[in-house]
Amino acid sequence: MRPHPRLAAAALLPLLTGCTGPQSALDPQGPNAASLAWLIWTFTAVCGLVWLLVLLTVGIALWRRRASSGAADEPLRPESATERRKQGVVIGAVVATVLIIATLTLMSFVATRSLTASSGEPLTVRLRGYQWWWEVTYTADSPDRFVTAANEIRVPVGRPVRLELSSGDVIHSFWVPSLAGKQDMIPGRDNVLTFTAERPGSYRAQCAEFCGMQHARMALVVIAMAAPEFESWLDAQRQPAAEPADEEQEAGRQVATGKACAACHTIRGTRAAGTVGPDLTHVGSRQTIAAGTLPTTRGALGAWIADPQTVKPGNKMPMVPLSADELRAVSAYMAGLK
Amino acid sequence: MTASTAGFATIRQSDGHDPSGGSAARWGIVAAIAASVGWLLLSGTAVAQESASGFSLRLVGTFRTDNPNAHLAAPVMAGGRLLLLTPFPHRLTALRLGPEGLHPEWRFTPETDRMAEGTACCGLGVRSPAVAGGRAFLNTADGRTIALDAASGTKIWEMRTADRGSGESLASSPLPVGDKVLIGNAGDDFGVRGWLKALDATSGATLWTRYSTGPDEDVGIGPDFAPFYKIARGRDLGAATWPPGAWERGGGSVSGPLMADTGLGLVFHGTGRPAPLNPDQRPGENRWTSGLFARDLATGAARWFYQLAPHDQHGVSGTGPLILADRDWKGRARKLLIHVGLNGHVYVLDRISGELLSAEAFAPVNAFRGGAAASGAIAVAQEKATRVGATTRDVCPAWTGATSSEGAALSAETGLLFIAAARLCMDIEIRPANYIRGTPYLGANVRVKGPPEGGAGELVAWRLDDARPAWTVSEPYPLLGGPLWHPRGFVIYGTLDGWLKALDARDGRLVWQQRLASGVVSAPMLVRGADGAEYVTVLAGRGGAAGPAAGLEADLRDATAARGFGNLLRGLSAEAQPGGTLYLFALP
Amino acid sequence: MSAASSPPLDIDIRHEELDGRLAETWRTRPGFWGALATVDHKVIGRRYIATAFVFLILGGILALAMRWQLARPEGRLVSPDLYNQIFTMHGANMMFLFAVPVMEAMAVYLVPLMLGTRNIAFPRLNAFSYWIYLAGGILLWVSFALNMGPDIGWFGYVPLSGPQFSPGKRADIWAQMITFTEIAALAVAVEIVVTVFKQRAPGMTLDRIPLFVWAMLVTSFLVMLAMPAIMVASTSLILDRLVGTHFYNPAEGGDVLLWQHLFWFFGHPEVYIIFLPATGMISSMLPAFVRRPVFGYLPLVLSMVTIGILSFGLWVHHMFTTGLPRLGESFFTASSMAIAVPAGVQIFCWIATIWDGRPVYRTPFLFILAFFFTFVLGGMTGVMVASVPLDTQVHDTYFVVAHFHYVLIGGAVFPLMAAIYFWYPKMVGRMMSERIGRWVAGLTFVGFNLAFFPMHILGLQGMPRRIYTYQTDVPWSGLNLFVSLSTVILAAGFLLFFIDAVRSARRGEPAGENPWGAPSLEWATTSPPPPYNFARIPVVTGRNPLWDERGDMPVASGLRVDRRELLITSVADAIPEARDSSPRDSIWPFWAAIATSAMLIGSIFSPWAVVWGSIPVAITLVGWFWPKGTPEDDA
Amino acid sequence: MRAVAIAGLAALLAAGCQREERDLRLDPPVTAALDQVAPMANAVGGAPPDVLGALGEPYEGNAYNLSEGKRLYSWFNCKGCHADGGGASGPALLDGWWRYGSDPVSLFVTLRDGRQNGMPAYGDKLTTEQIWQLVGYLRTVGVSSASFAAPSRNDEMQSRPAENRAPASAELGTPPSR
Repeated sequence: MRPHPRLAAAALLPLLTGCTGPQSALDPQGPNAASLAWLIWTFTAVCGLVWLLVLLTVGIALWRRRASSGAADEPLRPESATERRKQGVVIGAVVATVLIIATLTLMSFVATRSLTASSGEPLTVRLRGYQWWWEVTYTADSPDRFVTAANEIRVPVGRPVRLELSSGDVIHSFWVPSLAGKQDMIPGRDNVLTFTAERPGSYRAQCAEFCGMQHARMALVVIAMAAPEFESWLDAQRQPAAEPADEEQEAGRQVATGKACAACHTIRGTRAAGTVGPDLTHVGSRQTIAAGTLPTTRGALGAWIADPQTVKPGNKMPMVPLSADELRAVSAYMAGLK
Repeated sequence: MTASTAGFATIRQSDGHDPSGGSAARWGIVAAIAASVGWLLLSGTAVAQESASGFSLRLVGTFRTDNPNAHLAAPVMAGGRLLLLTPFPHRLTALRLGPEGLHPEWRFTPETDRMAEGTACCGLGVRSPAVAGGRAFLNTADGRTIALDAASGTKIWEMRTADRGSGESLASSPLPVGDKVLIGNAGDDFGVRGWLKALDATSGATLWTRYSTGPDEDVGIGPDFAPFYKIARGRDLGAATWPPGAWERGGGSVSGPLMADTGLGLVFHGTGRPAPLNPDQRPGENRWTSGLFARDLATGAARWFYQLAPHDQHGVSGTGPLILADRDWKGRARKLLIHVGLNGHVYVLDRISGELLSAEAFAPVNAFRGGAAASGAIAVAQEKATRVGATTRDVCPAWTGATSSEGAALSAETGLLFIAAARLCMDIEIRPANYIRGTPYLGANVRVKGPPEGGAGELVAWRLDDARPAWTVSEPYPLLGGPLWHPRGFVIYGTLDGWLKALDARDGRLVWQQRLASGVVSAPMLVRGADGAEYVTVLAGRGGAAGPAAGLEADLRDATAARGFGNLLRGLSAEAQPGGTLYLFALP
Repeated sequence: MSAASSPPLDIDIRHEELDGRLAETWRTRPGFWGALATVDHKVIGRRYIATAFVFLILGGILALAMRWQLARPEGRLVSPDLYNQIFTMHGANMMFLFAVPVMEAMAVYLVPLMLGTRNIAFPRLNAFSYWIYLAGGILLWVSFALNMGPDIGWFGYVPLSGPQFSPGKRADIWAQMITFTEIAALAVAVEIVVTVFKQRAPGMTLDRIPLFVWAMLVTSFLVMLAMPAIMVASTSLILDRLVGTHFYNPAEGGDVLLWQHLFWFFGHPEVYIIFLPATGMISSMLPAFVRRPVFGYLPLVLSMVTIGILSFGLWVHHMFTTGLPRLGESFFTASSMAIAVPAGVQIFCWIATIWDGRPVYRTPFLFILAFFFTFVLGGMTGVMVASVPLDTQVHDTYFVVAHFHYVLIGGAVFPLMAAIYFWYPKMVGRMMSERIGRWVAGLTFVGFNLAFFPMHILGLQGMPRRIYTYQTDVPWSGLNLFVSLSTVILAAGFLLFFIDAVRSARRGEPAGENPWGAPSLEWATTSPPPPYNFARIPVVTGRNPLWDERGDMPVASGLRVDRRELLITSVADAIPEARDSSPRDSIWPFWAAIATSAMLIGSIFSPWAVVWGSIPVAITLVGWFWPKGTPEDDA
Repeated sequence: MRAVAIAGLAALLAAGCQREERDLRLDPPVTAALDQVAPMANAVGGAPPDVLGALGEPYEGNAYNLSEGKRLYSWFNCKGCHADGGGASGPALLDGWWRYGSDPVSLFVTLRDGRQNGMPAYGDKLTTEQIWQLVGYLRTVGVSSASFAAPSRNDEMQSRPAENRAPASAELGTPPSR
């Protein structure tokens, strides 16, 4: 736990870091998040002003000069005239409160209405939460063009995305602050979240409802791409898994389809068709593995496969005993599944 | 006939033993008596039978199989011998029959792969062998097709036609046509891919294989394919109506009867349900599962297809009984294909064009709304649609089907279709299914139950022409075997609780019944013995679609035991024991 | 009351003798068993308060552990499993074992004194309540020590807390701990309502009741209406887990959102169960430090009642992201915002009270000022989270963590600290140190704001709640480190406070009857008060009895001294109606609590424990209510 | 009475420690040792690995391991053949009388290597630890007296009393709709 100079510097500038970041509600990248950010700033301004006014009044009440009357310790007996005057002021303050509250309520109501409205033919993506990863299914007009992936959502810029949220076990909550507010994924219920990304980029999302031991490591990335790029990416995802490029990868495929891996994971185009773990057909093309825990590199894949319970204690992937060669081969194969 | 009709009248007044007409309490007493009589019968010393009409089948012989599994295969005649194929591990016994009873002549015991017990369909039972050209062809539960010399039992060839390791098995009878033998596979529960194969009858070599899912080339869809309904037209629908790769393990097995019309040069077969049961894991119409194919007998090329349940949510497949009939339909002579659907409807199709002429329910159905005949597609009732993680209650019919694949017989001249019906409903909860090769690929929890009004079984006499029942006889347990219609005007069928019954075909009145040693899940057969006399054979031995729930192994405290039958059959085990016995009755 | 053997009445006895006679009648017997058997509301109240503060310390240590873990990304101080237990324990402990009990404990101690009566109503139930509370607390903490601590969050959402996803007994322990604390809280609530309605000093009409008592009255009604919801919820959870019922199983027709509705129907009033007593404390303390009666007695009472009623109408704002119908959500936005109005009325009345008062800057007043600063800020963020669209961004983030700590620490703990400094002399007889007190106020105020304000920003930066760690690729490490360091300041403040409290018990300056020159009745007796509270029952003629009566206070008399008697007065006008006996000490409430605890703990493991366990409970209850032939026990 | 209550409580709590431990990662040598069962010649019965005892029988009374076993039971399709213990194409498990032995070693061998009459081998689909978790779970299915650590019901359709309610002691219901 060596102190890190950059962290210390960041600690001194808390307010400067407040507005940006890959997962910030105040760094909106889509109309929904933008109107929410505007709402946050407005509420903050109004509420902050009220707060300052109240404190100012308390300050004045404390330090204003008073006519000294009577013994210092003797309790005052309020005069009815001043009491009545104060009564008027208090009533005025209450009326002002009511007005402010009513205005804020109305604003929030209008904002709700505008969030639910969207224009254009949306891209429908099914997102299903599991302990502790996300299954992403891109729908299409024909089921054979559906794509099932995991822990990463790619969306075209400028087109509304309709996320159909569900859960396979406990309650999760999908939250990508840069693009939209959060929406829960509840067993036995179907929720929908619609958002649009306005600029290309990758936006971090995270599970926002406590869902068990690895709640902290249940993140995903929303990657917004230009529409044509997105379409070609989606076409690539529709293809079965890439053939091994060399002998090592071929050996890796033998391991992946012959060992316990295949009982949980699908690699389309091979015998591996398990459905209880994430689809690995194009795992090498994703930015992260294990729901945002590690970057997708060959080394990280190796570390993860070798000992998942140390990287992410409690997750449902067991430590499958592999020899060093098998481990090298299978991580090479996985990294090659672009 | 007149005399027996008079006899019927006396039954109704004097006899309290009629289970369909009697009160529940009376029936209970009778069942108790019969159970003890059944026990006596097991020890081979006495036979209980009841007849007040003078009509009576006379028991002339029995043959014990010593096999506890589902005896689905009614024996077939081959050159004066009865060929009896007992369930897995199989043994084929040739029995000579005559007035003095049944006498084994020779036995054939195929090699067996005991591991098939874990994957074989239908309670380890296989439907009857087929005999043609002096050869007997049989399918085994561990995936072999074997040709024998029907006279001597000498093996001619043996082929491994189904891949046991993937959960594939064989369940239906082979269909020898000309120089070919057609066979279909089973294994929807394991996510196998359904196929129909043509083997060379002489060598056993595979001539062609036509799959139920996948690209057109695999399915045998080519220029000759002309389905009546537009919905079935398109390129590679067997793959395009599935998520990527899902058709490779998409079910659609050909585990029902195969029916050939040599005149038209067509073979008709149903396809099984899509796999897994979880419809969420296979969005799309899931062609060509849960439907009916007409294929060219010579090439296997598809001619037409009618899908009974696109995107089948309730697991009712298209493997019900198929009957060919040339009849007058609405004033026009037509070649009909009658399909008694496991989804509880009698379908009447034009077997040349594949046009649906009628589809009406013969069993309790609430999962579908009517109107199939008009649009060509059945509509799922929204309130009975299934959902992941939620239990849809009281869905009728149950996924085990409203009848079984030999569950219907047609009386052509009267236009009555006799259906051994299972009036079943289910509570079904869709769960995620994990695909591991060679292990079940199901994705649902199911409790099967009878309809609320009682009577889980029924023998239905169905008037084909106006699509409604003429009469019905209620049974406490689902009928999993089939009826035998005899031209002399009676219907014979066996029940799961071990009764063999004969009804008057005109009004369904019970004319005779007898307690057997076990429940019946096969159809009684009419055979002509070497002496020229007619006999009725009945094979008792519980199992079948109910699986081990009807046998010894299931523990019925689990409501989902034995595909959900556990829930229904609590209380049955006291009434009839498993174990196979073949009965031979002489007709009066 | 026959003339022949006329019982000794207080009017017949000389003043000097009276104290001795009353003390003999009301005292707690010495020794271990006497301590277990006591039903004196002051003894039980002190125990209750001390126990609650012990739980505060334990919960605070957990908070420090969490801050240590979160100070750096990828922290490795605790495992995820332990962290989940820790944050669950922290929340459950602070809500169920500290905040609610400590407020009720203050009431147990103060309400009878403020009302001028000799003991709380149902004193044996009061003793039972404490033992049950203690047992619940011990159950939770012993389980935690044995690695059986609940790990499902203090809200215990199903299905995570349900039978499938929480193996073992962790969730059951949490659910049953709730049963313990709710039994205790319901018992106290009933006692307070009856005490307030029937045992007020003569002349204390409804509009003369001290505001803290009003607050506790409203709170007690909240407790009685809200707590059953959570008991139903937690009991059905245990049934689901143990017996296999399907209350929360969507596959068999149950509903997971049912839990959230039930929980928050309790959970939101819970906040006001904690906050209302604190506002009552402010209203009761403020006059002493601005040297004038509180402004707006009636609006203050009405706003407390309004808050109490409204608090049942806004539970859904905890569920804005669950996808409920939009119209319903808008309604709950409106009601959640509306509660700001009565809260505002209170603030305005207090400011108006200060306006032309003469501020006396003693430690309790400093805490009251800290309360203004923090609570109003927490209220403002409360308005923000009440907005549905805004809540979708901040719900379940550190913004909410900051918000409710501002409300709960700013709105309840600061007033509580003020109250401890204020009433400590009454309870102990000695003053706490003013010098240390100023340090405590300063450190806690600064430490609190430095620790919790940045959490608002962290929340907006996307940091979710209840995460055991975060990765280096998110820019949260700087603020988290800052927060964690600031926690040390806050902890130092609390440490000083506890040191001072312990030290002052021995070495503090003697306090005298009324060290603050405060107006309410509890200051009309000695510090600490005698077992019988008042030698003669005071008669009240105004809202501020000790200020209104310049000379001696009028008293009522005619109560017997040879047995425990108190005066029953009418509900509205407090006109004396009857003398009633008050139960003597009894060991049976203790045994009953032991038996009940055994039954409740056993019922985690087997439903039959309810059957077998109710036998000892019945025996102890028979002992509790066994008639002794003396009128006071028959009563 | 109090002494008994305290002693009982202490016993419960002591049992709690072992029951609630969540050992998420076994060291590879331990896993390898767990694989060292010594079955009898007919592959029924035999000596369990020594390491089990050294670990404190973690698959007998540990709630977390048992619940993991229950999860694996449905994830790996045991349900498809054995239903919820009632059996289907595979034999019933509820009665606790099993073809190839119901002791841990027999079960372990059954799961790992499969059995001749159709039980597939799971040795290449599950890790050794997972097989032991399943063994522990299966042994809670066929018992007629429940343990406190046994799993409770799943959020699924009701099929029978859950493992913590001793399903094997359940009464057989009456047949519906007769």
